[in-house]
Amino acid sequence: MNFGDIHAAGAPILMAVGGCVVLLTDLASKRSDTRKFGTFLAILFCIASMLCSYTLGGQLRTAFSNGIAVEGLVVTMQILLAAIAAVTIVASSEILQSFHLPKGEYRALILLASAGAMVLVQSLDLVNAFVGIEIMSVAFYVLAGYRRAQAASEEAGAKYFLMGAFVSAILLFGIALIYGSVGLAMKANGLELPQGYSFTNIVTISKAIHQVPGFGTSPLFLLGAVMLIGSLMFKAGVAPFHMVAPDVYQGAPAPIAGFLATTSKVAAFTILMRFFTILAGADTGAAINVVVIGLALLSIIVGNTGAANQKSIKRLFGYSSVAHGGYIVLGLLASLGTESQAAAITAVTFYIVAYAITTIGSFAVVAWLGKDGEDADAISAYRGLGKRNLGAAITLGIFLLSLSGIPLTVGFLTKLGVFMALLSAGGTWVAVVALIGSAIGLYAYLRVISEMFFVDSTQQETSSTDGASKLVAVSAATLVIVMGVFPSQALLPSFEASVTAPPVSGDEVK
Amino acid sequence: MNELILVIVALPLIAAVIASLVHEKSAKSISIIGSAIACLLSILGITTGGTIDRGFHHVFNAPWLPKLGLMFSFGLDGMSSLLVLLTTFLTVIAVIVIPAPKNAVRAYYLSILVAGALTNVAFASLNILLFYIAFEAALIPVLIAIGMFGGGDRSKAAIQFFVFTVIGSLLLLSAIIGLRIATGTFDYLTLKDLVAAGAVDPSLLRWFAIASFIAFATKAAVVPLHAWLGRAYINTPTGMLLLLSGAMAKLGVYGLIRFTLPLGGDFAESLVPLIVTLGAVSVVYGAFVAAAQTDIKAVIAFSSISHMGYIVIGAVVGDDAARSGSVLQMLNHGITTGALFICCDFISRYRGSRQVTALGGIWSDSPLFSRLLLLFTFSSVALPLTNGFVGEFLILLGAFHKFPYQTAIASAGAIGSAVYMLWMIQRSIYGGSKSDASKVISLGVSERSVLLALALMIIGIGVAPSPLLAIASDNGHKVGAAMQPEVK
Amino acid sequence: MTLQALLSGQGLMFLFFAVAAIASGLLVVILQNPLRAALSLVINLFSVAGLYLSLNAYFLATVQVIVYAGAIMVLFLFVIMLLNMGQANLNTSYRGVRTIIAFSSAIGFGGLMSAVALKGQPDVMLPADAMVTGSSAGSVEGIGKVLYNPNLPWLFAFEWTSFLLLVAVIGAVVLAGKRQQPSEDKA
Amino acid sequence: MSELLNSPVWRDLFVNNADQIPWYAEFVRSLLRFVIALAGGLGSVPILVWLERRLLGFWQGRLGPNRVGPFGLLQPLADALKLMMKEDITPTNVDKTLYYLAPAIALVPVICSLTVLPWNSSSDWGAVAPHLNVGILFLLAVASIEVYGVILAGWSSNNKYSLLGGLRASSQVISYELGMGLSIIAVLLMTGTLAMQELVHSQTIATNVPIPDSNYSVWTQSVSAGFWNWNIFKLFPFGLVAAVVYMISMIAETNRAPFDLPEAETELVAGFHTEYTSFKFAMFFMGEYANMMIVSAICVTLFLGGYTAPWGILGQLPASWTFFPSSVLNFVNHVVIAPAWLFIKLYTLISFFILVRASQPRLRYDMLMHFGWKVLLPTALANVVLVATSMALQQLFGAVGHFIAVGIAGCLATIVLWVAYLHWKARKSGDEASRLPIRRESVVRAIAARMPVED
Repeated sequence: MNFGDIHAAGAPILMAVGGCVVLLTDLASKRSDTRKFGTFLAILFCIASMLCSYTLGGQLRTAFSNGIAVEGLVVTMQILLAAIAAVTIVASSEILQSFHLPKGEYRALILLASAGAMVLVQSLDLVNAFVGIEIMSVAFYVLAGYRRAQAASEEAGAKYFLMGAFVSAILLFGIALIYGSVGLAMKANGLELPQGYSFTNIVTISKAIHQVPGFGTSPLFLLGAVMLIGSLMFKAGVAPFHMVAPDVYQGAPAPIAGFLATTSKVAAFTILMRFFTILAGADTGAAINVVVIGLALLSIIVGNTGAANQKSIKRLFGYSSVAHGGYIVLGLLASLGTESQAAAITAVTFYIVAYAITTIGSFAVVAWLGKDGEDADAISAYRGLGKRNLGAAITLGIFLLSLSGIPLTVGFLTKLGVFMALLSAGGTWVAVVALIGSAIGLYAYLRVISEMFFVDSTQQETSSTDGASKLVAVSAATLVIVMGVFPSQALLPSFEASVTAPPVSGDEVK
Repeated sequence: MNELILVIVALPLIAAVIASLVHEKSAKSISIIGSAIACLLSILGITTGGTIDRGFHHVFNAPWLPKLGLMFSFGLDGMSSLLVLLTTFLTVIAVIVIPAPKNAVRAYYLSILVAGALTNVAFASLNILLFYIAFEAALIPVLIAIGMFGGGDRSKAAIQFFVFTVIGSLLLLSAIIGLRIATGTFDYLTLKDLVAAGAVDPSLLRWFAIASFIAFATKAAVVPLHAWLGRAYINTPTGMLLLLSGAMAKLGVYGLIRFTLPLGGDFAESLVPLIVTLGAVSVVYGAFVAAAQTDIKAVIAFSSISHMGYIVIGAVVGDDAARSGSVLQMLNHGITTGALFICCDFISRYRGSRQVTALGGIWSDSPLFSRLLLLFTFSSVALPLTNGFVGEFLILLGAFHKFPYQTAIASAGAIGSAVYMLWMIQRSIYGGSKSDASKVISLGVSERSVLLALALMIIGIGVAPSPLLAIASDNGHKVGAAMQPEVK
Repeated sequence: MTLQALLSGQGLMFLFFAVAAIASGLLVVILQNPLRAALSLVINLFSVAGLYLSLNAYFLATVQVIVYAGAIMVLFLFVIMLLNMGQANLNTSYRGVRTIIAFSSAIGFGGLMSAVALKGQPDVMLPADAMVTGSSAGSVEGIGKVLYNPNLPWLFAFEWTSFLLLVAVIGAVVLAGKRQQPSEDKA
Repeated sequence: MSELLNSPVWRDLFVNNADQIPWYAEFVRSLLRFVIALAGGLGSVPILVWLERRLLGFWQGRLGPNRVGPFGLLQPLADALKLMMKEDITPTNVDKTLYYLAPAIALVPVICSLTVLPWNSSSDWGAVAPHLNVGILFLLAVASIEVYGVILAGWSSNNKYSLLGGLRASSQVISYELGMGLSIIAVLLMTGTLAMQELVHSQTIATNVPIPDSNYSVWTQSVSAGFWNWNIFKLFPFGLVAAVVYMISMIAETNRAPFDLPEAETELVAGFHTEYTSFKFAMFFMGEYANMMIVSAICVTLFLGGYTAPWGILGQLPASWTFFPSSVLNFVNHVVIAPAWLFIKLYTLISFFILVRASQPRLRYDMLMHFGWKVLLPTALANVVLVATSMALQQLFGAVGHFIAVGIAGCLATIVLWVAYLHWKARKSGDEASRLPIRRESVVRAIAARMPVED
């Protein structure tokens, strides 16, 4: 352990330290002071974390006895996570104010959840990943139920907690099975555990997969892998583990919902990407493919049909997140092919970034249009919005078009990338089913657009005071368009790096 | 000069942005200026050359997203330059002659100008992904125009229109991606060469043919895929309807000629009888449905199905004369139907109704307008000496010796169209007014000059079609050379 | 695991505690009275502690008892008693279809696990000498040396676990603390 | 005689090293050790009862039991007989399984914890299980499950007083276990071991001396070893703080006055064991007293040098007394002197507890919890940190390091006391009503309202 190690793990450490500092500052100062200062401090730490990630550059480096690995992909995701945290903290000031919720704890939880997500993102060892995912999830449970005065929020928190705890157990069980199977296989075949690596290290697993004949199809490993994949998919809100997602997003206040929806996806899909890269080209039989295809298609269908007839826009976004999770899983599926792997990883990375921006923006609009911190949740509240508040309507319209994947928004390019990777991996019929799902989803988003622009209403002008959410929403909408038109220019340089530096594979063990 | 098409596209967009920023009063004039200059420039597109590559002139290439294979890749041939001209022209008259809705002037002009520009991108694009993006993105302004400024049933119409066309184009997208993965390029000309050389997997081409046919047929409202058209056309505000029916629907036929047939391989050829049959069915079906309408806008809308049926037949039939007729007819249909829709808009604006049962007496009240309307109707039913006759005649002529039965049925449709159009005119123009609120349709200078210009064009093309036909047929020959359809 | 391995002292211990763990775990789910369910959970935790013992992990075993059986489950019972839940049985609507689903999925999962256990390929089976039996591995010293060694991968996870606890503490305070009065905030 | 002593069976049973004997010999040894422990542990109970009653009488200016036997020595026996003879009543509405189980659960862990308490330094005969390297953790684990007996008794009795007693007991025990555990951790940091005998040895200067004619070696206390090496005086004042925290927690753990809220007669009619009679009550009774003895024994072991003498010279017969055979010397040292010191310390400590009981009023419940969580726990926690600091600083700077740590501790204590004083002053000037524990009352009322009234 040296400075390099600390630097590599610096982004989550800064976030966590930030969480503690914000908490203590809140404790030490009078309530009225903390509003701006706390936000300022939290954002400062987010920026510090981003800078720390940025200075790592795109090349691969491992740290903490190969417990973590940082490369372009991870740097991108860490910066994204820090940005999401910062934006969420900015956007939720109104809600905190109008509901008299404890602010210091809120900011601390957001920072710590981000820290957990970052640990998950950068971990190379599944044990670290588990700790990271738990930090993130526990913070999520609390955030989902943060507005205790409201039954829906409390219910969201409770449901999320129950399901999440259950899934964590499955995740741990899966990791244990992988540990056992890898250990047994390596011992039985006389393979040495590389110095400083553990049996749960992805590199070790990769070594076992690629060097032990028949290991990829051994039932112990497959069961473990499927449990791992399944539970990570739950954390990302993919069907059939999606049941809580709409409830949670509806129950939680809008900025929190945006935070939950994006951070969980970013983190879970990144570690899945890493896990899938070692499965690529390995003889794992059809099991994992079947599971992944099934999950992807199911969530695309379920998400899109579920979104089609919602009365609550946050539920709609919840189902939409399920559907988009499905598309991302399709990209992951493509990353299982050795040929299409690079393209798939680029596509998935881009998809995640774009999805995060769009979703944060959408929920910010919901908060923006809310009154007294109460979200504008009912879709009927959007009737005739184009006449009342054209700016908000256009902003939300942009997000909806992006979610449905219409060209000139970033949503189109993301879907394009995923489909290209998928088709080059040979998943033609999968793509066709996914396209049908998209068409269904189109209707869902269009309904809201139609309510906003095409239907007259007698509702009064809503005068919102939530300037922060407005700022977030409008900048996100701008990003959606800019990235839709000039993606290469708008993205961070490290995104390019993530394309050039593939994640760690088994070859580097030797 | 190669940047010409960029200028043609960019000018309306710039005008649109400026118009949406300035005061409402000056929005219209700015829009007119922008689109008019674009229209004049697109005439240059026909008359001038520039870089020539495999039959296309004004070829222009610039990277957009090189990693995805997405390029700003433009080129014009006879067909596309005519269609670009048509689009810019329709944009101009749409802006000039149709007043914007009062509450959202800027949004209205914005949507029209953007729709026109994107349609032009689609027509001029030589990169199929770029084509696709423009093809689909152009739907958004239409969607907004229908939804925000449309008729009573606008919400449903907008959603129906959008969902139908997007589903079609999603299929197209999947096929395009498939081509890209198989060949590594989105470049149209390269793809065409590769397909012609037989270097692409036939099953993929089959999928491309099916998917693109569905996408384009939906756009062109060929019969089983026409369901969106009625409600959409009736509820679309007239200004946008000019573009939608006059230019965008042509994207469907254009796509069939440009993409489905050359890139669809052998399977696309084997689809031709089916397409022709569907075209013939469209002709007859459109005529029947139009005959049953009492709303004159609906009559014109459904007559569009009928006319598009001819155009589709001519486009795919594999005969040079028919194809150049088809291209010409696209132009004609844009002009004629546009003119009819404008008249329809005047009628409903001044008389307060579009129902034939509530009209009548216009002939005596507004003689100039009525005579022009009659001329447009003649053009629509393809009387000789009007433009419609030339195109329709060429199509039927070309198609007849290959698909005699289908052509015969389609010809019967021509008679039908005469029946319902004239019947409609007779009932709505002649006789006494059937409603109390009869008002004189008084045309302003600009409106009068636009209608007169349209009339002149109709007669001009009808009398001397050869210059345009030369451009169109030149194109038809070149495009046709790629596929050599020899149907026995 | 072969039969012979099961019949050794360690194997018998394993067998006993494993059966006890599964049985008590089932009881936790099946029993209608929440207090008894909680007590079954205590037994379950003890059985797991026994499993640790059978693997020579004394430290883990005692900590398991101290933390789970001694502290957490007592709080469980405390809450159950405070809410007087023993009088009313747990939701009895878990009958019929739901029971069938629950049982069939449990049986399915159990079947899956046993299939995996039985189908373990010979070349991936445990060699006799591979089992960690060194007494130092499970001792406090052994665990400490593993957890705090910067040259082993566990230090990172261990340190982050403290943040996990911090998050949990914050969460508990936020969710269970006094509801903030609006007046406090207006200052 | 010497033949018998040298016979293989005898050697197997009593002399040879544990790893050289057959399993049955180990079994017999374990049994014997356990019997010894049981005799020492449960046998103390009547003595303890007698001692308590006599001492209470003494301090309260009464006589105490003095009729049955000389000085009333047989009184505990009479009590026991009375308890056995009484009718065993099982109330109608109790939850029978748990009702019967509860006394056993209360007693069994106490007996279990006897197994690791060392009574001499022999590596085979020093305790029932002298080799357990997590001995102190085992004690904590066992102590932590004792509370189940109380909880279940309170619950299964189906009586609101019992239930409240059970609730109080559980919350109290859990609260004070934390302080207790942390004070023990401070000791563990100082000594660096978890094994009970090693804990004792670390408090004395001892050498490992081989025993002639056997494979044994024993820890022998050096003459210069003395009470200043006990943990209670180690790293002064941190060891003392730990000891005080431990002692307070230990009283609370055993539910004795002034922390006997769970069975407060005036409030709860004896709390959780209201419904218990006869032998089942006796089990609770026995468990409580045995537990008292055990926590005291732990205290002695951890802080007061265990079975070693407060002065080395009193620790054993000197080896120079060669007119005794070494085995006799050994026997006396291990079987007489070491346990004797243990018991002397033990009973002194217990007498101190009895004094506390006699002199201190019972705490109010909220004060009890307040004290446990807000005073004891932070103190113990700070103590652990300071012990660690001191040890780290000593590694860096030698003995000076400890004084730096003490300085830090002094500063901390000053600050904390100052803040506490300010709070106290502010509170005193503020309204009295804010001090009243509203929440507790409402909780009690809520529980009382929910309890079904059985008639």
